[in-house]
Amino acid sequence: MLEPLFFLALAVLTPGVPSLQPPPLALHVDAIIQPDGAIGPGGWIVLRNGRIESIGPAEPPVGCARLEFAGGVAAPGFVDVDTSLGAAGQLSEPARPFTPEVATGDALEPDHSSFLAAARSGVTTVGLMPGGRNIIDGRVAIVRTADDDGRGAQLCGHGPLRYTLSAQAFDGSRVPTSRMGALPQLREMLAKSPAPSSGTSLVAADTADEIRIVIDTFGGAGRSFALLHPTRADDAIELVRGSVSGRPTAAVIGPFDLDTGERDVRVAKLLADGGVAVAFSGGGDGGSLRLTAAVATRSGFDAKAARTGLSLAGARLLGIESEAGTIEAGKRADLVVLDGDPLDLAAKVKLVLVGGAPVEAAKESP
Amino acid sequence: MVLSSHLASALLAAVAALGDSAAIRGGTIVNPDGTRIDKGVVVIQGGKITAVGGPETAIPPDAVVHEADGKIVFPGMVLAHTQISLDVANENVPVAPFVNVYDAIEPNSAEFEDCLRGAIGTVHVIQGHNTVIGGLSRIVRPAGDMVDYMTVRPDYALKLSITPRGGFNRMTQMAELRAAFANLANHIESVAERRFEEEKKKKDEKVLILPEEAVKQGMALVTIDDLDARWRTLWRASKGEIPLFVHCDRAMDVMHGIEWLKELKLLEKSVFVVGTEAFKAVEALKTAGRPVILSGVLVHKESDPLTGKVTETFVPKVFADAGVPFVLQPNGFGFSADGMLWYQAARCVREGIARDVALKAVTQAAADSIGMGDTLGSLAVGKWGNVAILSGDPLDQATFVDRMLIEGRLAYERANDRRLKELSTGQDLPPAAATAPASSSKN
Amino acid sequence: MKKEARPRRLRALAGAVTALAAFSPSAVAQFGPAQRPPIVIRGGTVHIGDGDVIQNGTVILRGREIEAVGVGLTVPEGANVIDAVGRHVYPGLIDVESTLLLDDASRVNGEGNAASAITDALDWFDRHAYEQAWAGGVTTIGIASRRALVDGPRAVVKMRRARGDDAILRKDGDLGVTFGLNGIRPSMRLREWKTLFEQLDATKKYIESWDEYAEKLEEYKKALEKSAKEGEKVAPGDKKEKEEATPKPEAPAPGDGTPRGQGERRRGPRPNPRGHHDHDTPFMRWLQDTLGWVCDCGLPSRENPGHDHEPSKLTLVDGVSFAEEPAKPEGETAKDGAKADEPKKPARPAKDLQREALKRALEGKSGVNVYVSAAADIVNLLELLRTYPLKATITGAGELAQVADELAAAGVSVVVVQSHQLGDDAVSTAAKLDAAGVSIALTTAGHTPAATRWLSLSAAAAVAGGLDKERALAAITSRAAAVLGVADRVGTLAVGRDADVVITQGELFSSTAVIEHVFIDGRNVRER
Amino acid sequence: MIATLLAAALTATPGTAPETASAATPALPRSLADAVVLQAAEVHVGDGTVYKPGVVIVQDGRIVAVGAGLPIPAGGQVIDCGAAFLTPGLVDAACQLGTNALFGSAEQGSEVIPQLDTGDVLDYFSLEFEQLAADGVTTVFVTGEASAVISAKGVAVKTAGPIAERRLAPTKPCVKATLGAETSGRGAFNRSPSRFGGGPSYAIRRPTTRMGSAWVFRKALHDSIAFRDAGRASSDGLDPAAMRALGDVLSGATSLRMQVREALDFDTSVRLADEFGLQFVFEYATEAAQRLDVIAARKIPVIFGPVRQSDSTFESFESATPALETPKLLAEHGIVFCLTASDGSGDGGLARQTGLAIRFGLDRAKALRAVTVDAAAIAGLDQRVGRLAPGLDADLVVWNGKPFDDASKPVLVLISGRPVVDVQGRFRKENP
Repeated sequence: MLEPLFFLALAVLTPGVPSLQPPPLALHVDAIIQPDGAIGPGGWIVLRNGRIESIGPAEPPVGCARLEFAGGVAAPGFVDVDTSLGAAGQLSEPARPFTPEVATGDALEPDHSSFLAAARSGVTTVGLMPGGRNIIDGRVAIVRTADDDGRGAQLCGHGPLRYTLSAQAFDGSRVPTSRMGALPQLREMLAKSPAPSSGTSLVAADTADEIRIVIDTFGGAGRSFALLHPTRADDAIELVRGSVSGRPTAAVIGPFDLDTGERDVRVAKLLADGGVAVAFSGGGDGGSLRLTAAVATRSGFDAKAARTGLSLAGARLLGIESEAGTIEAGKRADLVVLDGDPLDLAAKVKLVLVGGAPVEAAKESP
Repeated sequence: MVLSSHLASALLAAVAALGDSAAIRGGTIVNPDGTRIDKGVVVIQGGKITAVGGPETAIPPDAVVHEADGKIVFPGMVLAHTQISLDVANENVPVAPFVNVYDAIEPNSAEFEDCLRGAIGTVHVIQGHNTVIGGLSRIVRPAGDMVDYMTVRPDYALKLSITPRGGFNRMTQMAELRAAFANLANHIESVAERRFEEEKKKKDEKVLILPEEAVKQGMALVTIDDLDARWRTLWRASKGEIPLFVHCDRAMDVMHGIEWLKELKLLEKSVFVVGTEAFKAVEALKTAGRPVILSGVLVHKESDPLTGKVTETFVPKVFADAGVPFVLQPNGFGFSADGMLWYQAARCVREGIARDVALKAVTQAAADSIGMGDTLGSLAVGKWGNVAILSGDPLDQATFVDRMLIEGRLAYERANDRRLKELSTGQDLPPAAATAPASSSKN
Repeated sequence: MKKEARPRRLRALAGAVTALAAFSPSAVAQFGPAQRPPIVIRGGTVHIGDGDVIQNGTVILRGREIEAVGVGLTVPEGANVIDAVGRHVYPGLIDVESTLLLDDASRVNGEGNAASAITDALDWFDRHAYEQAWAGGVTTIGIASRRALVDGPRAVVKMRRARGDDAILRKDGDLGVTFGLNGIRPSMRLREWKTLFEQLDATKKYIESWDEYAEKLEEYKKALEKSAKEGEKVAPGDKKEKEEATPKPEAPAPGDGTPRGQGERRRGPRPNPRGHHDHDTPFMRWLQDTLGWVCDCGLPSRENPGHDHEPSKLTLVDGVSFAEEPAKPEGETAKDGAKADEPKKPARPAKDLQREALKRALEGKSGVNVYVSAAADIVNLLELLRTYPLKATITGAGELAQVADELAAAGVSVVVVQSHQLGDDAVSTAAKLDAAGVSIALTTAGHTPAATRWLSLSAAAAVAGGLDKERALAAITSRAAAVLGVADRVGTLAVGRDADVVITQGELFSSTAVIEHVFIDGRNVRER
Repeated sequence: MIATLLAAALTATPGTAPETASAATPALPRSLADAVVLQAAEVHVGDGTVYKPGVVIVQDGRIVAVGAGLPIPAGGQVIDCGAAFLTPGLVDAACQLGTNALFGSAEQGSEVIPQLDTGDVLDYFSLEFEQLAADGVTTVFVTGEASAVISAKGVAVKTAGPIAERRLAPTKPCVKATLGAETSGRGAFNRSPSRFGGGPSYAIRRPTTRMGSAWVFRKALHDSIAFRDAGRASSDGLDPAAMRALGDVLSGATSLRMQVREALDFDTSVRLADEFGLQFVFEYATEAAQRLDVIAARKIPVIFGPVRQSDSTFESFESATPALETPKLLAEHGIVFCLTASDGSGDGGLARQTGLAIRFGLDRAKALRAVTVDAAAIAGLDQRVGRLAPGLDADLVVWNGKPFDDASKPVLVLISGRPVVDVQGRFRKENP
């Protein structure tokens, strides 16, 4: 196992030959996670120039570097929408309540060590989320956890706007101090500014009534929107499922750990059962992300939806589903190979590729 | 007790200027068990009821007759557990069996006035729950201006709490309780040993006996005079001479409490003062067969951790359904929403509890819980003459107490209730405009 | 193990139970008679819990016990058969340290000590706690208080809805010793160690004082007998004997720090830390450590540990001290007219419940579980165990792996608080300890009550850290039972053990596994 | 659905009632074949009319007919409530529940916020609504929170039912002004921007005296008049939306309430209203008994309550003292009034307030009227709710005894014809 990896690392990373086009790489695994989250049959995955060239049972073309993983399962690289990885300083601008012009990419520190840790644990793309103290917080930065050389992180675009309608946006220190004061202004802004052609608005709402207000306000304005951490969505589940004036397309849930209350976990399941795509968040840590999915699954969350919740759902929220989120020909080669189902905590990560480049293997413990 | 009772009588007599015999005539006599006598007569002599009957009942010639035409005649209610009139409900010492509400009852408290307006004739004043071992309680009449005169039963019961007091956890609470009784046992043993030796010395004999044996033989020699005030109450309680009012907020406390009280062989002397969640231990309470005093909050709310859905349980109904007699307390005091005893009874009827069960919970059952079931709780020959003359049915919200007799003496008259007039009209009446209620002798 | 050795008090609680009832998942399972039909779990992959796995195995439960485990067993007549083909069968899981059933107030309020009884704080009415356990396949939990440096014994509880003694497997489990409690700074560790040593030393003294008392009592008894025999003839003037008797063995205080000598006055730190003015409180320690403040009240302090202080036998808290009247000095008694020739009555030492608890531990009658995570502290602990004959186990996380070899050499069992940060080194702590030959169990400890439900995920994380699957299973079944001292009852699918069985679809460590049945004492408490 | 529910509700054994109804399927209007007919020993219409026994016919969420001995429509579902009492759903015209108002949901940015909508901070999921519905209160008018001198527009909602159908439109929008210590008292919370954490507080801009409160009120109306006349704000910092909203108050397009507790504030209110030629309603009106003549002469409607003091210790907000006989006195003076429980519910709720009014002398029929017909009229909702009359919403309460008695309670509550609260089922015996 280790030897081909070394070979691969040498082939790809040898600093002396940066200009050389790396040879195509073929990975053989026993199972591949399908776009719908099912565990599909394995085969060869051929990667060329940082992209997935082909997937199938056929022998890879001659000249490929070949890596075979007995018992390996290939999953799309994990996408974690809600992180503050590599943030240099605060990600909130609390002086004013409406800051649509803020973009977290401006606070990104690409060399931050947290990116390597994230990449090692299988997370290949993260959203750098604005702070959550403003009614309009700013724009999410989309960051790949490794650049083409596999060394630092790379900002690769701006994602959706984040809004906050939960209590933390109203602390009494600035006008408006209340939802009552904020909503007329927000409605006016939404009415005046054109809806973005693609992507979705991320709105933090906690209680059932906050969720109702989001549905009324954003749905009413014809916006596509997703809910950030709607912890009490169970109380409003009829509204979330229904289509009074628009419904959330997705929800970001997590992280869960052993202490997470049953009720919070149940909310994830209710949302998914209600047709809302759930993207898990582990705060940028792949282990936490998988624990989140595992806890949800153990509580009855559908396994296929849980697997898409690790990658595709997040990619869609960031508007990068054409590039990432699934293992499909033409997409970027963001891959995780494990020795089992990523939902199973017992499964170990064997290889992580970001844009075709292998992430430095996790240090062997002494 | 007898002495103070007579003193109280003297005072009431002085205030109300009434003789020893009284009769209530013409009203409808209603007892908690549902029996009614129209145009009934209640005769009270020497403080006790000597006759209850129809219009034909003979009235002694010297009796002061209270006409009650069109009124309801009902036994005085019993407030079986309260901190009214205490300025602070708890002494800030976890184990304080030596404190006594005797030193804290404020006779002039307006809350006693409220008792009379609320048809309450007997009040058991006991310290609050925030304790490990609290002090001694006292049963009083809500009328009079010196505690001694008001007293019905002095130094009646001891308060204990199984539920942790502030800052304690359940382990420390139980440890303190056990330690208190263990310390007592140690102390008594040492006293016993000393007494044995003294006894020997008195007879000029040698103490030729092992210490353990000396303790054993000395036990019989220990009397209350060998103990100082710090130990007396607990010692008497440990021997079952004082009832224990045991606070158990949660069901688990009921279980732990019953277990521990059994160990101490004091279960038979215990009255359980429970919180709302204790209804879950209703079977254990039923088996224990001891009186249960419910908290003034009658509804238990609990939210399901999985769904967040709130479940409400009307606590008295659980006890009623299980056939466990219970005693009601007001929630707060005065006639704010649920501050009156009869309002609590009405709430029980509202939730489907039989009327007699609800009425007993503020009369007979309450009297039983303070050991005065033979004396109070209904209008029957031989019982004390605590009688409320009501303007209507005790559970009707338009009903007022018209007159209140305590042991045959007029203690309250609505017609003279200046305070009530002020509240009704919002006018501050000039002092001369109305006379104070008979009970109130304060300025 | 012999079946006859089983406690059977519940057998007496006979009540009619139908065959059907044995299969109904009941929230109020009443544990009934042995006459229930046996339950046969047939065709599954049977994980014994000790490392063995039987393919296509059969487990037969009768009454509260496992009657048989094996391949190709005959189905007894009238048995209820559960088809477990394609299923996995496990022993009921055991969380060594859980806070399920522990009431909230006791998790966060107040303090504890070696005499506190965790069973006083259990909420038998917490229906949700049971459901949580069953949802995770957990049938037995250990419950420990972590409110003091030395806490009272751990209880072991079966998660069936019975109350009190019916559900308690043990209430005299290991004493809990907890380092780094409630955010105590690492710099305070020295103090913790010092306190622990002091408590152990004081307990030794306590034991000695009682031994001494027993001795004196024996002498006294003999003297009495002699005196009774000789009657008035006793020679009054045996000066030498009298003088020897004069230094009356006064009641030694628990924790008396000075060696007892002839006529020496009792000296030593005050034994009862519940006193109203005590230097051994966090606040006083803070004063002493931070400000160098030394109280001149005469009570012992760190700087002045041997200060004179008369211990009080009876002490209540919060400023009300009911000190026992000091025993009259010997001379006084004599003056009071006691005959000089009377045998001297030995004074009985005071009972101290905390010392009693530690006494049991020092005498090897109960174990000690030490919660400790820093490698240096573990080394210290192993050193301590060479001085004091304690039966110790360790619970911890963090730096355990750094001292794996030392732990293995000392033969100490370790309960690993499993990390779930899959990318972290800590995930492999259990695997490393196991590899070094340390006997390990896993727990979710340190988390909220909800955590116990995820015990199997903790074990899965340990597998991700490199631990063998069956060994990970053992760590939450047979090894956990051994650590809790209840291995003769639970933790293994073996004949005569309690019928605690979990049946899953999919392997227990898989997130997609479904826990289909949970049996506790032969009762089906969860069916999905 | 109703039949099963009622049957369950009226049986003696609790806990058998089915789950609360979800949205009923809307039916096409047609003959009365699908109507629900409720029969009860006493049907109280709300205006004093009582049918003994009586019948209420409900179809498609509305009342079709009310009376005694009405012909039962063929095919209609008949529900016999037996000895029970049937009244309209209760209306609280000055409710403060359902907004988490006590936790600062009110906008603190300005003391004049009539342009804002209390509906925006209404928490439809609040358990308080569930409690209100169970208490028999089917409609509430939630007024703006009293921390602003001129507060936000109130909102009228049903206490249960599908969220989309809960909000009612009153005949006129309504804003509330608050005089007296409740607004000026906020000055006590004033704090400067602190060096030790804690941002600047907007409470610092509050008036700190009674005079200040009155001045803020006066100035706002003068500003609004100037705005109206100039077509734009006369000075900086005035919110045009607020000025326009006040213009509606001046023109009478928006109605005005004055929240007043102490007697002297009654006088100030009257004075201010006279200055600007305003009509208004008194809210809370704690010391109304001391100004009966003025109120009667000017025909000012009164929303009275709540009464919460005990016999012995009684303290109300800023020591205003309600006379317990106030409702009786208002009735005697011919003043149009209703009762409110404000933020009270359950045993401090509207039914209990009504019971207390009855205890202190208010006629039973007038008491019912005060919390149904008159409350709906004062809140401008009488076109929809408040009485049992054809065409109005089928908001009904079935009581297990005399309404407002301490020993009786609603056993079934219908809102728009839907059984919304499984009242019997509320108190469930837990499995111990």
